[in-house]
Amino acid sequence: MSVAADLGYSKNEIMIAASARGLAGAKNCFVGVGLPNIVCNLAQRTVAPDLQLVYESGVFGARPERLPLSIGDPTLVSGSTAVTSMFELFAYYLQAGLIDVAFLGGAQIDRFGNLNTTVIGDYAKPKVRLPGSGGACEIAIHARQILVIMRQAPRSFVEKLHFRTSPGHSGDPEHDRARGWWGSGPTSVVTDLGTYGFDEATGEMTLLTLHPGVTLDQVRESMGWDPRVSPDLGQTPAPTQDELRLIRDELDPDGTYTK
Amino acid sequence: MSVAADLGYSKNEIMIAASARGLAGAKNCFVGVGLPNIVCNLAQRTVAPDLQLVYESGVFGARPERLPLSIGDPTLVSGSTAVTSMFELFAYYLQAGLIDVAFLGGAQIDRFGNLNTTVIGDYAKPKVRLPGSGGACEIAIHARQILVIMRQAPRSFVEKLHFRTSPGHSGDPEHDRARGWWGSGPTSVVTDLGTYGFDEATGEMTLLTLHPGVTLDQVRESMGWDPRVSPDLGQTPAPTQDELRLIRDELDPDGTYTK
Amino acid sequence: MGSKVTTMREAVAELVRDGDTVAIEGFTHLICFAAGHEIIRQRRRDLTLARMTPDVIYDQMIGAGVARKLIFSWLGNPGVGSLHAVRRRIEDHDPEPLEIEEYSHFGMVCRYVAGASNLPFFPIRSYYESDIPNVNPNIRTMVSPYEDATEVAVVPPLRPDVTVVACQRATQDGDAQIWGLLGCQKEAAFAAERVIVVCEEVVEGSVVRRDPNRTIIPGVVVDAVVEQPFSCHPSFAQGYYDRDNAFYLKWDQIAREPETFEAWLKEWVYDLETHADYLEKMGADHWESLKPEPAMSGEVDYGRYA
Amino acid sequence: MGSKVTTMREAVAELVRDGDTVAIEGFTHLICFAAGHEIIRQRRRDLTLARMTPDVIYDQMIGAGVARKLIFSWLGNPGVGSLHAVRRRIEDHDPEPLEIEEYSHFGMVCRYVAGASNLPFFPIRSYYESDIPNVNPNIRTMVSPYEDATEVAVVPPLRPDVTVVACQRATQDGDAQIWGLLGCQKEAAFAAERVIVVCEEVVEGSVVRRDPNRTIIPGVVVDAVVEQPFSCHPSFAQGYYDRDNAFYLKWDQIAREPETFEAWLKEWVYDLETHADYLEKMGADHWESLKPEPAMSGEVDYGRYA
Repeated sequence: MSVAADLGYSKNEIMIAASARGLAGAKNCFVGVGLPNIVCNLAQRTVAPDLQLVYESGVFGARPERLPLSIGDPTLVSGSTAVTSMFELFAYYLQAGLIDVAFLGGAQIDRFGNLNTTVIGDYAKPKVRLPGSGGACEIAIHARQILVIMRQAPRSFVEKLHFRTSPGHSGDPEHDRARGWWGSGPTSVVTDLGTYGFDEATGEMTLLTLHPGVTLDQVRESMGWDPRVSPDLGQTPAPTQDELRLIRDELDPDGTYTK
Repeated sequence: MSVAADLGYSKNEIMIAASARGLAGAKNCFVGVGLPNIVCNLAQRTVAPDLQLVYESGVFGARPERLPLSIGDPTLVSGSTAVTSMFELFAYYLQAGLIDVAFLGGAQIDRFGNLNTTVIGDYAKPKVRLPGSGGACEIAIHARQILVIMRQAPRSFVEKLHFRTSPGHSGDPEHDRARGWWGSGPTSVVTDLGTYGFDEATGEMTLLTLHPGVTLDQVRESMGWDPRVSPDLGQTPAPTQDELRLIRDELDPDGTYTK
Repeated sequence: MGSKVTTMREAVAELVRDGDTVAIEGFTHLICFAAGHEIIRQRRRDLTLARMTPDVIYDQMIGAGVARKLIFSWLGNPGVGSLHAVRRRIEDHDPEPLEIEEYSHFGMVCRYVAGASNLPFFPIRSYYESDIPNVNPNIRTMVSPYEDATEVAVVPPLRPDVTVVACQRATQDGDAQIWGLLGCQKEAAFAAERVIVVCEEVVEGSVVRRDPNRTIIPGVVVDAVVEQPFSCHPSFAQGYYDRDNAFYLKWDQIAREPETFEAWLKEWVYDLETHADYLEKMGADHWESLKPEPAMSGEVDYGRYA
Repeated sequence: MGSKVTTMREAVAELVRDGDTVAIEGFTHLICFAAGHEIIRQRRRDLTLARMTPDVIYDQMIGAGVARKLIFSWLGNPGVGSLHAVRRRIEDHDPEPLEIEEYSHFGMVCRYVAGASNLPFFPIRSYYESDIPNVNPNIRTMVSPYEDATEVAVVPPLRPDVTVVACQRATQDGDAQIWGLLGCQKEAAFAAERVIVVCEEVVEGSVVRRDPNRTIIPGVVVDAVVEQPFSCHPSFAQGYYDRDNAFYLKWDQIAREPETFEAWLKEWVYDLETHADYLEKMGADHWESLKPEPAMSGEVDYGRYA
């Protein structure tokens, strides 16, 4: 049952609203499907009117006439401003540092924002074989900013990853991202319980706000390490009526992603 | 005055006819403008009906409605089967070994078919600054077969090049083209006096035929080294009436390249 | 040149051999399921299958036992979930293990680019601090010979024995035109030893010659041309038909159990002779329902230079 | 986003600075002479000019004294002969020396690709047994880290401060569409710090959106859009006007002597304020004579997915 049920919005809705606010002022955004797609479209209509949606499939300036079912939905192509090959997308855009912000998630995340989308268990004979990197490894390295959206639980917020698919922060300021990477790594994590930033010095995930009705104990119970908590821990602003209207009426009328 | 004037065809016409015959059976041919363009078009109509003209500008299957004035003439694009970027042309076609035959020429050639299209004199302050490599260096390395068309004279057929722009044969069978090159290097040279092949073992230019009315002494006087001569030195067949008709009526009616 | 037009059966029989490395590419768009089905039908074995995003067609092929190895960068049923047949082979070695070699998307793309360009390696700025190179020794590092001495990762060329490329239209010579998502179709085709082009329609050369910039793959690298409408179902062909999302969802159920998986293969692949049978079996109404309204590109003027 | 449309004068004044590395690309097609003339007119100095095929426009710019260095792969008046002003500077240091850095075509292309891709080097199979690396220390060699241990040449990235790209049409946001010869326009644009797009016509976004695969350069990398018909004369714009071959032949005479060269510059560049004056001075009949008959591309259907 949803901790926020009695507050008039769903867990996904506050995750979407909180994430969208994180896009304020952003320009070129690498978009996936599902939640990130809704988040970007909400941000475009609220805090980031200049947001350019760049789809991993190689589409720019998409104007989908329907909610895309995949990053390769034909509705993204018709009426877009440009289509490019995968080579050019990854080489000329992502590796060249043109992508300001991107979304990542995974089966496991550690305190430094490293992500596992490869295996649960042993690589050679895994308990669960996950999709693998896709573009995540390059996105984590080159996108200027990385926003992570994940529901949190002890099995997903872990002390030690089973596999590091895409790099977060190393925890070593001397070494960290010191090899001409464009990206500054994960900058925020939004979960169903709160929002996190990353400590400048140590690169460690730091709880910044709790969602309305959520307690610090609930957060602690839902992760595999004792989280760093910001001295001025605050509360996540609830989704506004305007945000909820946009999400429910325009962006996901069937509630596919937001129920 | 033309040595062949009294024979009813010009020096260029026998160079064109002899070169075209060298294309018998060839398929993908890298074409330049001027003589090579006429040669290819003649070959297409005679000994190489399947010849595909690939222009350095990135055009395939061109059907020019007029004699192209440059390898980038717009008449090459309209009605062609494909246009590609320069990167793809050089990477996916030439470097990948898809080009069967190409034409090269230069200000200077040596006995091993090395060519100079860069400078006459000292590189730092040359007597004559020539165009440079263009695609010649890659063409010389990757085209399966290289045909050279040059008028010969002591200043162009030299013992030692002032600059080696594109590699021919090294003269050292152990070393020669032993690094995964696709190309077998220059396979023939057609001049205004005769035709040459290259010795399998030594890679040295070897006189195969003299054009009608040309003597071995004339050849020797027109080059900077004493040429290797084939034991069965023959005579170049004169251009046929059919070849001359095609050249004069269809391919170069204004005699731009063939006078 | 003679026509390269043939049937899917002949193309697969002639060009796809046991033990080959086969790439059926297409990033969500133009994924040639019909070729995969024919390869299953002809019971090819010991294939190494390469593809950036192995999805339902590779789940079908790998579950059917045509492959011993998979080279990829993202494994899943896009927008739906897992590939159950592939997972059974990787997680449970059921019915047998599947060898895997994995990269990131950019790594896979660059392997094709290196293969297409006859380059011995291709440099990319990736894999830093990732465990991927720890499980894939083909990913190595090099240091720039210039002053910056930047360390980059390199990947080796990928040269499929056969690449299958679907496109909207092609000539009988194999000049193929694609619009919409391009994926790495061109790179995978140029990298391959043999290329099968599968098109929605074979068109006259004059159609292609009116718009040469639209040609993605030139006939010079193509061995066979197969005209097969709806060859990409349940994937899509921009402007011709939509993605059949219901099928992707249904596949998640079908593939969960070996029994239902086998039953589907028997009914929809082994018991049918050609993709035409598949189309007929699914019914004309279904195909009608997937056709979009037109959205025309407009024309440009190349000019006549006579 | 606000419109990026501006005049050539403003674009050059704002974006091209003394000492910059400037690339005006275009392989025989879409060579933006109008931008070169404006750079001469504004008397930029100490530029490093990069271009695969320096031709008449670079002869004009280099003869006019805007550049101290040239990076190139083929130097000449295509189909005609030499660039006399450039040769005077290289051969006679008249009026001053010109520093040169030369490559082969593929080397130049790959320098742009490396620049566009943020790669520290780019490998190519070239320069074997050529003297070019002996006079250009930027061309180095690397050995493949794989079993074959193949030796390849590498070139460093080229990142122009400014790239000028001409195209047939663009939106006010800079989404540029090109058909016909593509040269290395895209790579040079992505490699650059600042990009000026010069188009025959500025079109509505809807025109570009009807055919997104035709977009070669997306607005995201573009700083200024200049609408300037015939900006490429005497070069050409596919479908809009033909190459003015007579001018290329005439240039061979004009550039032979410094006096006639200077006189031409005065009459056709310095004494004119804009390219519009140049068009007017050359006369409407001339422009009419360069226009080809139409040869339309035909349309493709992207489909409407609503």
